[in-house]
Amino acid sequence: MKGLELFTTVTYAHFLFLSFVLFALGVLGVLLRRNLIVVMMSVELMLNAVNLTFITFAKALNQLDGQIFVFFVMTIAAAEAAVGLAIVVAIFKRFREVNIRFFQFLKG
Amino acid sequence: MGADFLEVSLNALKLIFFFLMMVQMVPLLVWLERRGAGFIQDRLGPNRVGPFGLTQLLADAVKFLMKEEFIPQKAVKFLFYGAPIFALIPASLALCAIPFGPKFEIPAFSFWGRHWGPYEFILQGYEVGVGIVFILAAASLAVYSILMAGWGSGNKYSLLGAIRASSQIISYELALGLTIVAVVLIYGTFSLNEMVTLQRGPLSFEFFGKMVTIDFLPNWGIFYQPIGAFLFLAASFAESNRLPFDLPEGEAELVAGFHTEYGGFKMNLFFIGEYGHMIVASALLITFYFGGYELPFLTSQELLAIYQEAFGVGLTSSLLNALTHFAVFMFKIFIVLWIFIHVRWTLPRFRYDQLMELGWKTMLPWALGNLLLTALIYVASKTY
Amino acid sequence: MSSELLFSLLIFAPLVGFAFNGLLGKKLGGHLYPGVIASVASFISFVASVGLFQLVSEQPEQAKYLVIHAFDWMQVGTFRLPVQFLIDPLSSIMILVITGVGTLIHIFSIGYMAEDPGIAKYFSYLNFFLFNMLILVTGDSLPLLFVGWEGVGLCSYLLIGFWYEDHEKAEAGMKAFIVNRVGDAAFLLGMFVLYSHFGTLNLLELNSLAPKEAIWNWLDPITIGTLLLFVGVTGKSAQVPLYVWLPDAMAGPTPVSALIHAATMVTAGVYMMVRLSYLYTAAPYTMIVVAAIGLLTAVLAATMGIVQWDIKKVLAYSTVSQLGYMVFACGVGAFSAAFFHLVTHAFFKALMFLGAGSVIYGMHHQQDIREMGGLNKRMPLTYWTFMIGWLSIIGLPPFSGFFSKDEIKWFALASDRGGNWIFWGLAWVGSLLTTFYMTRLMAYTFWRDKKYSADHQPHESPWVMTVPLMILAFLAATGGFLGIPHAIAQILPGHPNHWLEHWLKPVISLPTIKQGITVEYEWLLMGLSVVGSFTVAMVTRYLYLNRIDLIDRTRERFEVIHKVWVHKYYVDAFYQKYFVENLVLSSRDLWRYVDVGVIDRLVNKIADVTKELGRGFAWLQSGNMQNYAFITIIGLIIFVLFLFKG
Amino acid sequence: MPLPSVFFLAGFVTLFGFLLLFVASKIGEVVRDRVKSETYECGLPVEEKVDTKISIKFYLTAILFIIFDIEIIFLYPWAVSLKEFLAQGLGWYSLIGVGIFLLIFIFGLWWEIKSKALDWE
Amino acid sequence: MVEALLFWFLALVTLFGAVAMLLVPNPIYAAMSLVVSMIGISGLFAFLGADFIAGVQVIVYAGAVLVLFVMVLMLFDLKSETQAFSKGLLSRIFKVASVGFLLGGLIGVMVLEFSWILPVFMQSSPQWTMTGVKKMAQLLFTEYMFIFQILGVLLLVVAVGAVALARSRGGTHERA
Repeated sequence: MKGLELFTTVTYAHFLFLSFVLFALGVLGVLLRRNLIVVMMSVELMLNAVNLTFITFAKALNQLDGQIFVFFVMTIAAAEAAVGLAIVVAIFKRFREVNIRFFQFLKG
Repeated sequence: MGADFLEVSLNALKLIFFFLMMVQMVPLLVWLERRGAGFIQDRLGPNRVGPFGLTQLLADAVKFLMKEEFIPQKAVKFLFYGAPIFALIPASLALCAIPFGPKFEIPAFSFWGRHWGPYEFILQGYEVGVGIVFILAAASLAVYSILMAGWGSGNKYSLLGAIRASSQIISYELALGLTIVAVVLIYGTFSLNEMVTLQRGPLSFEFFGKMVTIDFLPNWGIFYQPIGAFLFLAASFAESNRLPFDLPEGEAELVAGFHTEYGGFKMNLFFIGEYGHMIVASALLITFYFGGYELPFLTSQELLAIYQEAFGVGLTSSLLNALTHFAVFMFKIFIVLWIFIHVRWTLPRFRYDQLMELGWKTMLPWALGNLLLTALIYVASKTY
Repeated sequence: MSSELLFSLLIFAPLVGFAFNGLLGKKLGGHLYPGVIASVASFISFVASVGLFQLVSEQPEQAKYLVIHAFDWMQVGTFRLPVQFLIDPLSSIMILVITGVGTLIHIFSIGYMAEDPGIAKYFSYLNFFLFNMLILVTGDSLPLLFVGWEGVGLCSYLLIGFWYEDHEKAEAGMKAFIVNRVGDAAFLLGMFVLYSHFGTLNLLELNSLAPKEAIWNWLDPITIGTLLLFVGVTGKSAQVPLYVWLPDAMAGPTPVSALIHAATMVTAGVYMMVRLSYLYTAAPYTMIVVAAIGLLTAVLAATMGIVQWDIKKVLAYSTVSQLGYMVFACGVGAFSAAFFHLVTHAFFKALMFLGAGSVIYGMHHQQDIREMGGLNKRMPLTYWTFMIGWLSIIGLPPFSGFFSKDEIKWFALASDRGGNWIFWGLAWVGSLLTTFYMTRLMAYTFWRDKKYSADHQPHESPWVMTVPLMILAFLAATGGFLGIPHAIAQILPGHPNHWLEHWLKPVISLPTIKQGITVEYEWLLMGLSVVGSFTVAMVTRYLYLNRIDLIDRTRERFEVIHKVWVHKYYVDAFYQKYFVENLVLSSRDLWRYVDVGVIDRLVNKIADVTKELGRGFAWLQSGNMQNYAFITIIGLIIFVLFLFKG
Repeated sequence: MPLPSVFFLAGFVTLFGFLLLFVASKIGEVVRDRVKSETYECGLPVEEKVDTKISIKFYLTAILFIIFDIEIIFLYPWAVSLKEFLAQGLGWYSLIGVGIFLLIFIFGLWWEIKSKALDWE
Repeated sequence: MVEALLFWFLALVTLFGAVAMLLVPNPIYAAMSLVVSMIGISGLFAFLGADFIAGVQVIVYAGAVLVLFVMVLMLFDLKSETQAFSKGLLSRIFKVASVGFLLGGLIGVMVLEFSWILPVFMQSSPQWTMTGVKKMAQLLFTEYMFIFQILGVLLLVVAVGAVALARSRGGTHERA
């Protein structure tokens, strides 16, 4: 598989590649962004990248367990977002700060 | 989208047709609303332009187009312009997933020296397997246009209105979702087309091992889900920001909600979006509870047979059949839309706290109860 | 109903009762609810065991058991430990006894513990005990049995120290616990030995794998394993030399003594040996040890029982003595007789303990028999039921004790697995001693003139306490008909066979009668026992009621022996001097030199090093989440690199 | 899912809206005015700092919406395949399983109502 | 060919959203870019035949989670982020380089495993979709029933915890 065929035929590897790239972008967001809320969004992106791999493998292996796991991951992600944002907002209300560097003072 | 050029282009035309239909229904509805309001309030309403004032809205549209394109200083230009455009998308995506009529066939023919077809078309933008989920997903995007508008205007009243509107929409989405779960439970499918198919013929169901058939009633969902239908109607009022739930636009408190700063054609697009939601809601109500495009006592196959007897098997009869059902569906939709309009001019508006508490403390528990009851009766009647 | 359902009822009813009383009992308030709930739970369990018994009896003769598989506990290599339960003739009788007697004792406790503030706790423990005991007797492998074994030990500890405000009582609980640990350690070792030899710990498999021929070898793993298990038995079933905890265990509430320290838990060791009868018969040296220890216990405990003044202590030594009989019976291979005695003993000893409880209750918690007397008038129901227990334990026909004890004595002589005249003689003497001290107890408690002060008017117990007494009295009176001796059966119309022996035949190893011992011997032994017991009872009664001076004089004459008996052969003192004190001393030395000198220094050093290291690495915990994430990512990269290898 | 159709439609709608707005902006007469382009806040002078004191309730509503929304979504697969469960004789099993889930759901709702998290004073 | 076009379109949309989220300084725009990315991923799910999951993806992520994000960002006016990225050129280079290394490693592993280079065929007939959903439901409510219940409890805990947190005034110490 080479040349133009790489673009005209879609393979599972394409999806995996895409999900790797998305994951890497999410990691970069986590590592580089300073706004805590954006960091949380980057985490969501990472989770989605993993979801994409799950779905790809579910299709490739013809097993629906992957889809169920995506379901679960979504639930966890939503729960994480709800609680995480609640914490961020609680801190923001008090300290007016969402910079991730600020949170290092919480290490105790 | 299709196997060959013709099918692809026909399908594309179909989609455009459905979208334009939605857009074109808006002036009609506004006219209906204003005339209706007039009659309800013992006035005449618009009656000067054209017969019965029917072309009034055409004139309005022209006026909208002529308006000055205006943008406030503090607005975020991208969001400010994006919001009204984006407002159209959820409604049109959802509308195109609703079946408006049965399938019709174009038999094979030769044209331009090659063979085409046969084709099978359906009076529906596109057929989605997980229809309801698709529509819910599309509808859940509607919040963004509101938030974009509210934030993009750079006006705190707009923002306040946007937050209130989106809070309201998501609150009622829960009750709506639960009601739909009960519907899904009854039909056992997500596909709207299948739902319509299942509602054909006289009312008949299996009840504790016996088949019960009631000939004088159609097999419509309303008879299985009476509470659900009412809850759905109420929730869709709130979802489409209609009175008595039009709090986001409460003039007294919020000037005009999230579109305070909007005017001219942008405002018109919001209008189209909102009426589009209304149309989608009524179409869904019809599809879930009132038999979709089907006639009450005559299934589409029977009607097709009648047509085929009269016009012979072929394009004519199947197209006629489809168009008849399209008309039936539109008729039903207009009845529901009239209910929307009528309610608007009958009931007073809620206060915001009442609205939210109604959503969370009344609608949600009722929808839950409805679901539990449905599930219990369903399982019990099928196992014993 | 399926066996699974019945079995879960059996097991979970007490567990639910335990949880309910333990969690909510105190909240409910009232002194009635916890008892009623616990009793109902126990009764449900009893009903379930009746059902299981029925199911077992419906099984075909070749496979007369039910196996209930719950789940797999663990699997380590080839060692697979399923949590599986076995209901066979043996355990079906056992669960009947446990739940039946247990229910009666629960009901009795409603009255006895009515005034206690910790009643909910009490009943939750009691239910939990039932649960563990049921696990013990139904578990189909030694580890599972051991789970129940430890569980009942825990409950016993909790219930002995139930009134933990009293320091002595709390210590009694600890003593029971610690002494049992010695036995349990040996039990575990025995399990290891058996597993390494047989490769399984399943009870049925162990029995079927046991060699058919006896192995006369002290160093054979079977001998060692069974001996080690037997050390566990001496702990749990209070045999010499580990019996010392049982008399102290009387610190607990009396119904507890009845249930745990007489009827059920202490018989667990006997049950275990009966369970592994084929294994034990394969190890004749073990059998000799078992028989000797059992007989020694039976006689020594009886002698100590003679000099006790506490009504419960007397019964406790009697229990130790009777347990000695059971163990002895196992030792001579008469497992069915041992089990028979286990059942009848459960009836009459529970009866007597509950009777004692009733007396204590009536006497306003007075336990010294010297302060009693003349209670037969004030507490007629208690008196008559106690009387049946007495008749039963001294072995007068047709009460149950006669049948079971006589069978043991018969096998003491006639078993081809080591029966002889010496065994029989000692057993006979032991039974006469039993008669003596039990009659003494009767005389002091009931027959003598009243000794209590006027402001301590004893009163009859309420019906929740007397009804269980009456039911148990009925059982103690008739329980013996489960196993009518062959000699008697031959002259009875219809020749009823020894039902229990017949019932147990599929699961346990039965002894054969020695050559040359005929039915006439059996009649002779029976006669000697009955006549001996009767005479001793009459003489004792006469002496204690009319010629108490003779008793006193005898005591003064044999002051030395008396002193030895009162001091329990100085066993406790011995332990105190050579184990406990040494332990304390050596612990102190250990603490002083090893702990402070070596370990503490080492630990401090490690702590210092860690602190230094921590200071060095502290920059890593900067609180900057992005750095943490970065470190995680580096870990991920390393993981990905590993993927390349595979 | 007929993805091409969906994206075609979405694209068409966007284009449509964009074109209309473009045309409107070309046709309409534009009169720039400083006051007109100020933020309209009922004619009152605009306060510079938009220090929105918006009730925390809105945000709480959104959080609770997420949670309940997911719980409802979990019901969809069950509802749609209840017929299949019944056919396999798993009707009651699945109903009880979902019933427990719904009980937890109802308990959550009840708690929210009781703790006045849903009250708008 | 249509499939390839569709895939590349979706992939570009997704990547565009993700990159925009990473680079746009204003968090509100970042959130909206993430919405675009989510919709793209949902499309990819649908491409892979998981239509129901695709719908749920939009409903949950775009319709609920990110609405919450956007709402919070708007409510608390968090747009005034002076510095979008963390400081330190060296550490930034180091981080980007290691992420690149990670990506390279992942792709390397995938390339070594040739079995994934198989063409994907889209299946989109409505009946096929519904069968897939029902199969998934069968699995979810039998094999994964316990996890499903646990998630119910988790959501309850989250609901309670979020309410408690939202009401708290934030922090336990006095403001330094």
